[in-house]
Amino acid sequence: MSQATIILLVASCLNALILSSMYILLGLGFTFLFNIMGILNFAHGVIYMIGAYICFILASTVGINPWLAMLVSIIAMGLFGILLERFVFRPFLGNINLIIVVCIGIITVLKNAVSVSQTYTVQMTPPFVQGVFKVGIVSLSWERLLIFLIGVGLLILVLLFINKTKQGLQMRAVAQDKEGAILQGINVNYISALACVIACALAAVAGSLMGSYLTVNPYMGDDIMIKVLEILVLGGIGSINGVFFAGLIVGVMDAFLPIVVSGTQTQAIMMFAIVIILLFKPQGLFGKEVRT
Amino acid sequence: MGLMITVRDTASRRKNYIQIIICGILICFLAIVPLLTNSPYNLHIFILTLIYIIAAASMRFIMTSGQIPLAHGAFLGLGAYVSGILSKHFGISSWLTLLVAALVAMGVGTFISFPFARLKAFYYSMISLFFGVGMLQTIESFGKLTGGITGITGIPTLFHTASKVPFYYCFLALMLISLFILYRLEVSRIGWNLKAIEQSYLVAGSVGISVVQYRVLAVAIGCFFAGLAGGMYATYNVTISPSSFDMAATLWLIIYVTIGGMGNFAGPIIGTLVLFLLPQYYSGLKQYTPFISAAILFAVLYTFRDGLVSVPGLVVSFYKKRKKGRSKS
Amino acid sequence: MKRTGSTLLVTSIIMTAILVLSSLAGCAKTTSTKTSTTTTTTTAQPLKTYTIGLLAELTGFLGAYNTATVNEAQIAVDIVNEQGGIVVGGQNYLLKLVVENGQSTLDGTTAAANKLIFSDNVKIIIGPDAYFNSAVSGLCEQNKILHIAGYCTMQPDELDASTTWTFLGQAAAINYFTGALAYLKANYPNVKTVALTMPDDGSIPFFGAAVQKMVQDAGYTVAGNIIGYNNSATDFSPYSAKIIATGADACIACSGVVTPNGNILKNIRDAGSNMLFVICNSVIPKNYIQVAGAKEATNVVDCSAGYIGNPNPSSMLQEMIRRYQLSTQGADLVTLEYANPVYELVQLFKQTNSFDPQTLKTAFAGLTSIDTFYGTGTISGIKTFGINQAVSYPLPITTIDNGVATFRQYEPAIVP
Amino acid sequence: MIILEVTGLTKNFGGLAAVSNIDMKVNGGEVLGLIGPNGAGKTTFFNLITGVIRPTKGQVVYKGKDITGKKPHEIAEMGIGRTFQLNPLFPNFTILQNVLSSFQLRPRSTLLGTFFNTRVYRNNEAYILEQSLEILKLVGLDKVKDEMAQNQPHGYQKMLGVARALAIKPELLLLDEPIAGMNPDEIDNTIEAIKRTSHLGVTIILVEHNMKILEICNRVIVINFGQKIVEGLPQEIKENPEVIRAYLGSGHDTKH
Repeated sequence: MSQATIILLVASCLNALILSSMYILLGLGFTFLFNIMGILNFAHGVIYMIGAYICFILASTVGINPWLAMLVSIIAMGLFGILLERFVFRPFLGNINLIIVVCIGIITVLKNAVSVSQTYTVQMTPPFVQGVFKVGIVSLSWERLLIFLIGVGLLILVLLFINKTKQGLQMRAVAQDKEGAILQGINVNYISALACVIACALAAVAGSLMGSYLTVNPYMGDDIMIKVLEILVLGGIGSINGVFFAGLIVGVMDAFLPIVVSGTQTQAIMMFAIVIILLFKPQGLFGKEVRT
Repeated sequence: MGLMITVRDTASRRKNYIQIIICGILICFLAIVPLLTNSPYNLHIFILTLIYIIAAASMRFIMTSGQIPLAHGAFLGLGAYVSGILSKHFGISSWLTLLVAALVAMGVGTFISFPFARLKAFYYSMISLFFGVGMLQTIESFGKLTGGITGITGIPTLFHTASKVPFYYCFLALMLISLFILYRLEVSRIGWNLKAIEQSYLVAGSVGISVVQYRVLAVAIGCFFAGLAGGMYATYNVTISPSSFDMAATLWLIIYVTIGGMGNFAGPIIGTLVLFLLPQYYSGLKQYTPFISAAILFAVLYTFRDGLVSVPGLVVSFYKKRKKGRSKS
Repeated sequence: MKRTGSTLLVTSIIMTAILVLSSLAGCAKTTSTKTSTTTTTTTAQPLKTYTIGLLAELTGFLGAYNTATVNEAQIAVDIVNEQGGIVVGGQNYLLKLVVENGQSTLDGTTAAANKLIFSDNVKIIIGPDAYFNSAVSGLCEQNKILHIAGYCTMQPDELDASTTWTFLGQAAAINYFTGALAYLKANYPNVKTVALTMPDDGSIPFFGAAVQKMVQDAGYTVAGNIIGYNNSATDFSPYSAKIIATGADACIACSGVVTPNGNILKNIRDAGSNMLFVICNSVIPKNYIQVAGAKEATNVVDCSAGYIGNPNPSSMLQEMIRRYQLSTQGADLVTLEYANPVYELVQLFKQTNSFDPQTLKTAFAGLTSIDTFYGTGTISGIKTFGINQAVSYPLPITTIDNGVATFRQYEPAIVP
Repeated sequence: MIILEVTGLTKNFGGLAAVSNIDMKVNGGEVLGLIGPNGAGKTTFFNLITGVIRPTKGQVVYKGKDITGKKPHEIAEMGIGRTFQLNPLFPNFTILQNVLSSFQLRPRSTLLGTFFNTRVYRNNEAYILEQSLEILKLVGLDKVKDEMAQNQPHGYQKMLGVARALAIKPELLLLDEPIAGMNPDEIDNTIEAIKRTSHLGVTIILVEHNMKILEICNRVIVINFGQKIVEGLPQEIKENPEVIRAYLGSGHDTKH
């Protein structure tokens, strides 16, 4: 095996890890919302985009420190999450059609608001870190390492939150059996709000990071949206651990498929791989089977 | 008229006559639209509306069985591409390709829905969503045949005339036939069984309704008409591209159904008409048009959540209440 | 299912109302457009307006970009009007742009073109952008509408022998590539094998094939197949890794927008390779430096939109730059892809002294060169498109090293 | 004659056995009570018989045919009707529509016949209509036939469940807690209706934890923790100490 091939493989493994961490970060929030409130939040991608834009505007137009900007955008999106839960999701709980309509409304407004308000220039959040370092034979930029580290760090935090804190355990209870949780006297609205906040905050983090790694534009959320749905279904409805494996699988596919096939075929192959997996395991890799 | 008519008393039979008369008037009106508007562009909009009414109505038919077909836009696309490719690259008559498109969509829909019909309806929605996106990605990645993201242009049309009037009447006829079939299905026992399954598949099973059979049937019929609409779109619009059959397209179909009103057969028709024709008033606003559309969505959503069809009912009950109030005082 | 009857009754009344209203609105619209067109013939008003149709993707993924390019065209029109408009048949006309939105989809663009032709009744259409011409060229051919495209990706039905009414008024991907290849051939003798990359948006079988042929004709060996990337990918490093693995001396980004190209460049450098990176599309070098980062943007050859470093810009171009920067707080002009056709049209009006599309078309087709914002343009393209109706003009070659862009020279970049 | 025979029926959810190794025989025309405290696995037992869930092991034989693991609608077709303890109906249909849409099997119309509204189909529907009205009389719901099912009091909904089950002309009828949560006179009506039904020659198995049901049973089987404790005549069951323990908790007998 030639030097080039080895480098290619190692580099791709690193890519897979980095991508996975980003996907899991986004998928987690989305899955929370679905498991806890039964909501398919089609606006998740747009929330990610808005998070990126808040960070970008603060950091490059206003000119404050990017880290501070990221913090502000996280807080802002967290608050936005509370509003979202109270005024958008709660009134329509249990009716997926209405939720879809309201999500489309939000998407349309936010996307077009951004694309109308922003003049056409290349828009990019200033880098959080710079420089390159070598790992063995391949070299990696600190920027991407940072994305990976923040991703993993937040995942660990979220896991601790779910498994150790009272709210976290309540969250899992609600995710598994809502009626039961209500009977136990858990305040489902509070838990839902919490889930929304977490989802939006995580999306904001991912957005800010990707905004400095790629560029920001009003349509950056569309592709992410599909990835997130893949992760939800692949991981399995109602399971939180499933997200990690699903995210890993999607990341690996995204990192390795482009090397063998061309761009759009990657997407097609991935989709059909998932469809086939679901044909054999309809409840997802970690979901509980529900038979009629 | 199946279950409903058998339990009809004379009063509701009169209502039935009224319905027929109203529909008659409407059809007559639609028949003279080309005389009312002399701009080909307006006719173009009306023709698209006819096509999307079929799509939305067929989507609602699937939804009555409790399944949400998140690939309906993609099935539209499947129909469009099948008919487009067949008629452009293989020179098959457009009339034939319409039928083929519908049948292909039907077949694929059945194939996809079958493994999931025995599971919770939600799983079908998910798989269909993925299948939909995957199908478009495939279309995009076979550039030679489908023109990739660009799409196909120069598809042979049904009528080789510059005028759009023949298209209008032809598609009006197709729409009326499709709607008639869907309506008959809905009011017959088939439609009622679908509604029964939607309400409780356990009870439905316990009285001998085959849940799997009926769910697949619903999807098959829905996809058939989706494919038909897609074929019509391709052969009328002569250009098709994946981006107009993507997830957003499906979600917009759901919006037509929901804004119009899920509970009533007229729902998708009203919804499509409103959301298709209304934007023509403010299309002058260019890049600001989406905001108006969103505003309309929110307005309807937060005022009458059962859709526009519920408005008359609400009005009637409101006046009844006021009458009561008066008679008391 | 209670009250089905009354519900259906009233709903159908609503339906009828909507239908009536909309159709009436339709009639109203047509009549209004009628009046606007009759103004050009009645001698009531002292000053008349002539309407030109502009197809742009104001929403969708091209939204922000085309909003900018439409502004450029509007500025150009304003300048023309302020200089007294144009005189045709002894009568003074002010130009008026009517813009329709194609929503960044082929179907949307078709609908918009229909609207321009049948509802706005224009005889001249400028645009659209990207690969959407295929939706318009055929229509214009049928209805004898003069169509001046702003860009062209060599998809079928965009511009070929059968579309005699369509002109390419602005440099397209193929121009930028021609310029870059010529410069590469002349100044980098040690480059033997090149890797080609471009967005995988269906243009690979057509534009990609043409490019590959040109590269091979120029005596290079192409390493592997064309590497098509997904424009909306979250991370472009897999593609960079693939490019490096080909072991080519240089990588040519044949087309595509700034985000993917910039990121591929960045990732190639981060992965430790210093191969020559050639970019050929309209985006100005500054943006690549911004996206890739100063350290990573090095050993790059860029053939981009023409007004940068233009030694003797026309007075009109200077005026446009001034106004655009006023309106956008100092942003650079984008690509003038709609402004250039306007500029060319104005010349044609002056030459032919008529608005008749037939005359304009024959005049345009008869020309061998026409003036553009970027300098004198040659009209060519018989070998590439099968018809001699593409305007190409000298394009500036810029090299970028350690984040510093230096203007080298002008390449004729004439499409064969 | 034995109409239903269950041998070694077992269902495990994960580790614990909801139903473990139950044998029983049901004679045609009898009313068999299946009692036991909450969570004893009675409903699971019904779901196993009617094919809603598949048994882990064991088999169910109905009129000599093995129906283990068949689909619910197939089992309904063979003449086994059932009611549900919770949401026993189609909430958005009227009472009459509930019963109408429960006539799936006989008379049955073909899909095409249904679509083209053939004379056969119309005749079937007309016949179904009069049948439904009869059934509603039988269970005493004919006064409210045009009311929305979901707005009805609990007792009515339960009775509607029975009516729906009768619509498939069952030979074996499984009633899941028919009188749970009813007030005394509702209970009396229900018991009357059940008696009337059984006089039509329908075999009935009913699940209850309310001892009051015993008075109409010919035979009673007591289940606890998914196992059959005792089987016998109602009055024997009443004083059986095991049953009392099962109901009043194991702390009870230490007092003696």
